[in-house]
Amino acid sequence: MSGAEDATTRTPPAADAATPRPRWQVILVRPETVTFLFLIVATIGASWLSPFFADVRYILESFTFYFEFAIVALILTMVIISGEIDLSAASMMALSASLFGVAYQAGLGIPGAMAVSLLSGVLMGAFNGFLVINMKLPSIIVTIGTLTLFRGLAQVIAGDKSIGKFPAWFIGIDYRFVFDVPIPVIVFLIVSLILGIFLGTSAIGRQIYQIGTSPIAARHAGIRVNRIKYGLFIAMGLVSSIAGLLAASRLASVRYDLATGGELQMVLIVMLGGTYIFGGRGTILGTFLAAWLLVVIATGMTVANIPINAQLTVLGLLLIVSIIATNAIHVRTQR
Amino acid sequence: METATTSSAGETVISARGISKQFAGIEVLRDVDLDFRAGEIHALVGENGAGKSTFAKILSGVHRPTRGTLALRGELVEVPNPLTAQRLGITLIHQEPVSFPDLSVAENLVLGRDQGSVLGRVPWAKITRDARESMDQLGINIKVNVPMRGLSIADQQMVEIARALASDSRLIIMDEPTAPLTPIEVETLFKIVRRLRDEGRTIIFISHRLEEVRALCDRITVFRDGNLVHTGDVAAVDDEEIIRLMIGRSLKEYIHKRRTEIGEVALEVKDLCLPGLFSDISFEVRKGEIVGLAGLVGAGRTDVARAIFGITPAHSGTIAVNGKDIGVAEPTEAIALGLAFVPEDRAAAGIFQSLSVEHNITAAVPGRIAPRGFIRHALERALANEAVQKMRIRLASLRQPIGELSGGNQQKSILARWLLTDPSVLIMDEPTRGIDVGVKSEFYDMIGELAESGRAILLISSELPELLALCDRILVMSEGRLTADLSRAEATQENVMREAVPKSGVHSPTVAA
Amino acid sequence: MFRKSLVFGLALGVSMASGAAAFAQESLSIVFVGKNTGNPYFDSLVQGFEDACDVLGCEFEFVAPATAEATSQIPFITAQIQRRVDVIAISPNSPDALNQVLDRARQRGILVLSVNGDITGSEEFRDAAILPTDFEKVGSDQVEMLGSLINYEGEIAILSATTEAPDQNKWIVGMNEALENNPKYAKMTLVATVYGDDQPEKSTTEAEALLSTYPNLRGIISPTTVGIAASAQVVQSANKADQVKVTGLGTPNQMRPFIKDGTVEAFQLWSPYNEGWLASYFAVGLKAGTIVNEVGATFEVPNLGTITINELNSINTQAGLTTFNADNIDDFNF
Amino acid sequence: MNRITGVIGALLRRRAAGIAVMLLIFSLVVGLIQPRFLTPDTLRIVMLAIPLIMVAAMGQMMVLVSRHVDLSMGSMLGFTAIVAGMVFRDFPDVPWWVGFIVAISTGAVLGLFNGLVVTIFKLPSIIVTLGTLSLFRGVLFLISDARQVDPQFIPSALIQMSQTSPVFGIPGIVLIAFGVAFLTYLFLDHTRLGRQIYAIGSNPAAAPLRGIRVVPVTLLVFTLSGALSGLAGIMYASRFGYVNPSITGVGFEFTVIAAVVIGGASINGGVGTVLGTVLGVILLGTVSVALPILAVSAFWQDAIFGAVIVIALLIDRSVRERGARSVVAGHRP
Repeated sequence: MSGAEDATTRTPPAADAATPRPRWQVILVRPETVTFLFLIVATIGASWLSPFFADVRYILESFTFYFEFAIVALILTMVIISGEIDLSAASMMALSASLFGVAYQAGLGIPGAMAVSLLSGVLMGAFNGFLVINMKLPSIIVTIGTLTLFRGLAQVIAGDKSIGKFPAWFIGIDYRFVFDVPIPVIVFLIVSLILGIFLGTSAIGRQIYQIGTSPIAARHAGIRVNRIKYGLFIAMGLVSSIAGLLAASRLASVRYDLATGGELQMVLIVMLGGTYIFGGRGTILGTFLAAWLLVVIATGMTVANIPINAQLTVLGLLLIVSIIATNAIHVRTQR
Repeated sequence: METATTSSAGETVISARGISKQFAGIEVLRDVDLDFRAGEIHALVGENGAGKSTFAKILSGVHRPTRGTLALRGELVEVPNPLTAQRLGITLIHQEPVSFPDLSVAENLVLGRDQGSVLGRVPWAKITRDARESMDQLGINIKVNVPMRGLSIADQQMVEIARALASDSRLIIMDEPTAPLTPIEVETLFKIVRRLRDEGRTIIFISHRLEEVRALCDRITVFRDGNLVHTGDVAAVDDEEIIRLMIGRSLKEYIHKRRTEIGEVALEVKDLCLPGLFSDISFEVRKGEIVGLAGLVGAGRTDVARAIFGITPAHSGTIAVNGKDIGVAEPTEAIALGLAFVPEDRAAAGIFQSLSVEHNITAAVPGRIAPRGFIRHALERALANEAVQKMRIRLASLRQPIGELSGGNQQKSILARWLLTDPSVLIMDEPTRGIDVGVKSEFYDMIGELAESGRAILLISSELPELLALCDRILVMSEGRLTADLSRAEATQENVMREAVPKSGVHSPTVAA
Repeated sequence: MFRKSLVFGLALGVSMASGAAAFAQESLSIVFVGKNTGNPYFDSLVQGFEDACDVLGCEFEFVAPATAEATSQIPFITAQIQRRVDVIAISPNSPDALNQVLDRARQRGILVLSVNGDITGSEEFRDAAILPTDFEKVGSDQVEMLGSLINYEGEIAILSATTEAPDQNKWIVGMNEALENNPKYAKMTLVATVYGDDQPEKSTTEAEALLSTYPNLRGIISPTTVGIAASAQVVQSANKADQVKVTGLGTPNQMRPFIKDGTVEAFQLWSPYNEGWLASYFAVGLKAGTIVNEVGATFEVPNLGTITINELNSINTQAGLTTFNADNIDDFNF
Repeated sequence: MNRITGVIGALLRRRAAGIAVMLLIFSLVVGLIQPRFLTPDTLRIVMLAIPLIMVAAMGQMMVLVSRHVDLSMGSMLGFTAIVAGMVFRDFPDVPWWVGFIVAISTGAVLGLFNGLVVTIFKLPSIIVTLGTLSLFRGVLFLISDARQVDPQFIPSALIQMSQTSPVFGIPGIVLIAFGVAFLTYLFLDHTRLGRQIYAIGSNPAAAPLRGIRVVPVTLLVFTLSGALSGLAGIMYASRFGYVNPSITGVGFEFTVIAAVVIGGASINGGVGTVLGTVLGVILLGTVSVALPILAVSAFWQDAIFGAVIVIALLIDRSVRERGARSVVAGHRP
């Protein structure tokens, strides 16, 4: 009906032989490459800002503060690639962690409390999935609603007290090392590797991209769109509750305000990694790099004692710029 | 029915000279010279993609011509946008009514027509009064203060016409206005159109249906492949000639000649119902058989196909493939049972526009490219390559986004996708829509070959000649019901159309998709 | 993709190798980690640190996260450890979430002081606490203050911060004990204790509900700066200043207009300035060896006189609360 | 079955009536449990609790009608309130009304910025305003040097607007809120521009075909949303008497969105009425006032607001079942 369609449908045979762009160009304008370059620039910049920055131990240690968001961002990447979004993850972290704390206090023991927490994550994810898939509501507004709802429930369940006194073996995951590398860093590396391979080479990974490119065409091609999306939302809930548990271990306590505003950081990581906000494009590698980029930027500014005022501005600006930039790159390479 | 009068020698209202249009470097309209006269109904006919709609859109300011000029009563004019067109007295009534579903009928009538300051007060009382008046003028009974959302397509179409009248347009272009209408509504529309002509206005009537053209229009212009191939009085050409002009050759060339026997039942549909869309659909398609499914837009053909394939499953009834009863709730299951479906809306439901040809072709066979859940690229490449060769898909690289291919090659890729699943039943919904004439014949051959190889084919098409040439049998649907099952010998253009037009006189079911 | 991450690791390693060597320390460096930015209370506290460091020749810096959420201070503390500062003074946002990172700081030989609030129950994770006053007495002082305003009779209510705020809860316990045990307050009845979460909107709504639910209410104690301002505002807009007396803990700048127009007759607080001042002297003295960090030990601080280290190594800057009223409020600016 | 759903649909479509009934039932139930609730005093408290939300809700409703959403309202409120407060602090002689001009115009600039990013880069407004939510907050920290504007600097004339006024004793900010609602009604229902906003939200693709200039109108809608957030900002200074960079306006956007979606504005654009929104705001305000009177913990408030958003979305869906409309289509360009 539109002009563009007329054009594609009526292309004379001669126009078929358009040459694809050269390979170097394909690699160079990939958003991940941009993220990687940013990472190098940020590392150099941070080292220049503060002499205390360039210390592998310190950077690895600082990573543990963002680790929970980073690991959720990996799944969020897949959700956004599939054309949806989930802004409720930080609230799911808080609610599942609060449930964990309350269950532990109620005498369930750590394994029982962990089971409660993980189950709650699955249920919350399924609830989001239900609203988005069965009720056909836009995920972005649904998860804004559940963001408020889950956080509110966390407050109702846990009040505003800090629930702690977990056994020693449970706490301090960020301060256990394997070859001088904190365990969270290793976990993040392994999870990134697994998800990277999954998304990049598995049949379901491929289908996630296809769903994000065109959910209707995906359904017509026999791809189980709803099932995969449900899976992603549930994975989101599950990883959020895992992140909540990791935070509980790191902080040795939980509170309803855990990870407040974390959704913004998660989206920031995914956007910085070059995932396309409209779905269909993005990689785990990009998100992996972006997590480090965020750590380098935030840590660099903190250790240079740059006031938080400036830090907030930089991060806000970064989010807007990264969305605009990845959007521009994807629109350019679309044709 | 009043017979069409030959051209009343009205003055030329608008004249196009050398109008050409390119999209992305591809010429879709070439040097069109055409005059429209006051007080005539002028038919524009041609196959899909012949350029008639593009031409109409240039006249109404939706597109701007790449070359060429328009003159209104002898004066050169620029029509950069629809609003200017409106001010010049040119209105395009789109095939699918362009409306604002949340606004009232009355407001839809005035929107974009009212001049004056944007901060000016909206004269609600006058708007409502005027709206009632124009409805009365048209002799239609539509409440003007209800939201557009609740109206049937036909009523929305009428509102569009009322809008054109209210804006006092001298040139009204109607793009396939009768497609969703019942005969009674068509008659009402025709009366209105004739009255408009008698008032000295010019009506451009774009249609597929030659009998409508014959009943209504004074002159006819035929487009083919972006060229104007004929203009003249309707009375001066016969249908055969018009068809020949439209497709450039005689249809008889395409006729599928059967070489093998028709086998056992491959697809059996019984008492399929989906309230609001279709009911009591029963038919069967045999191995090696090509069965056509004809009907007007909105008759429920596509809905039946979608139900069989599990996209919007039916509420009741059974579907059996190769004798096995199945309850299809998901396309995935349908595919596993040997069904394949080429959807009507290729751009939205067929291809993954920005993904590579390779990924498009292998989309339905994850099991074959990823035997253990992980994709083996060599395997995928080999499968895709083989399909490209077999289907003679013309492309620069397998990694090329499929959106860069021509419509025909996109459609071949979709067909290639399904052949990888080795389906026993292939359902095709308007497979040749928007495809070059040259590629079309290639497609007809392919459909024939597919049937020869023992597959059952259900072919939905609005191009009757296509169905008549290809099919062994033709099923006809009207208002959500099967009205006829015609053998090749019985099927003629007239027979099919007679069964296709609604009998009830009420509004045709609204199209859900 | 993982080839790329390897490259990244290498790049990081290279940039690290050129990293900085330890910086020679010239003078004592003190960092104060506030609860959050934009909290006016800390402006005055920071001033105390700065002035003391001007005198003592120490280096002082103030950092604070954007929100008072439990975990938000952790990156800041870690950064200070990395900067190898000598003293970390902190107003903790959580009584227990900071334990591990504070432990790490102390392992590196950094002196950790909890200032203005304590990590109750986790005292072993800091070296000492600098508290503005003896928190055990705050509750009874506040009851006395309100009692004096309402002739020791009538219904009263408490509008606190959050239900779990440790300091406020300690004070509320003190208030309840005073009301029950002291015959002087026999005619005062506590009708409600409500929580405004230290949010202006919620505090205002809660205060309004108090007025509406208890028509005979005579007084509100709000031991939190957001709460007392909200209570005063509500009483002011309801024109009930004569009937309902508001008091509690607030800052002079926040309460000045209400004192001026008579909505609030008197309220209390301590001197946050002195907390910073005392903390600096304590830290410098401890590092120099002139002060011993033992319960019962004493030391001299200019302007504050002799200071004693109390149980659990907690130190108070002043014995009782300072009362602000129309007579003295203009002497204070914080 | 069709007829029954038709009846329910018709009832639900009369959203304003529905909310009014809900408001009545809710008040009666609360009144049964706690008779003190049904006093004129409660009305006064509710009226004082809603003006900020009401003013911002008018802006948010227009944004929703145009098929966008503005998540940055809380930060815009804080930003404008701080800027106005700083003007009062640093120029003690300026009259109170200058604060209004400063706050509203600052808000308009911020809103325009949102609009420009959305229209120029063709990005979904929800993501853009999620970004500016933190960006504006960051800049507001920077310009205010993270310092609170204390009550002593807020002109008493401004404070008085939140107190009993000569006009039937109704506080000024309440009058302003209802005035803004009335003006919004006139604008949306009785001017061509207002109707164009509905047209854009109802069918963005068709709007240009009817000569509606989508970009300028969209910019205007975001600018108005900013300006009204600014008005809410100065009203905040009036109501609470001080402005704090880290407290003022935090989480405000969720309350406003909750009020607007209860009021019947659709996230799919094209639908939303001033009356419905006003009632939605009053309902939400009544709930938040009823909680402390019922001695329900304030902890429930966020959970209730969240549930209310989700339920309102479900009602919106059931009223406007859009058949096969794609789930994702909503946030694609």
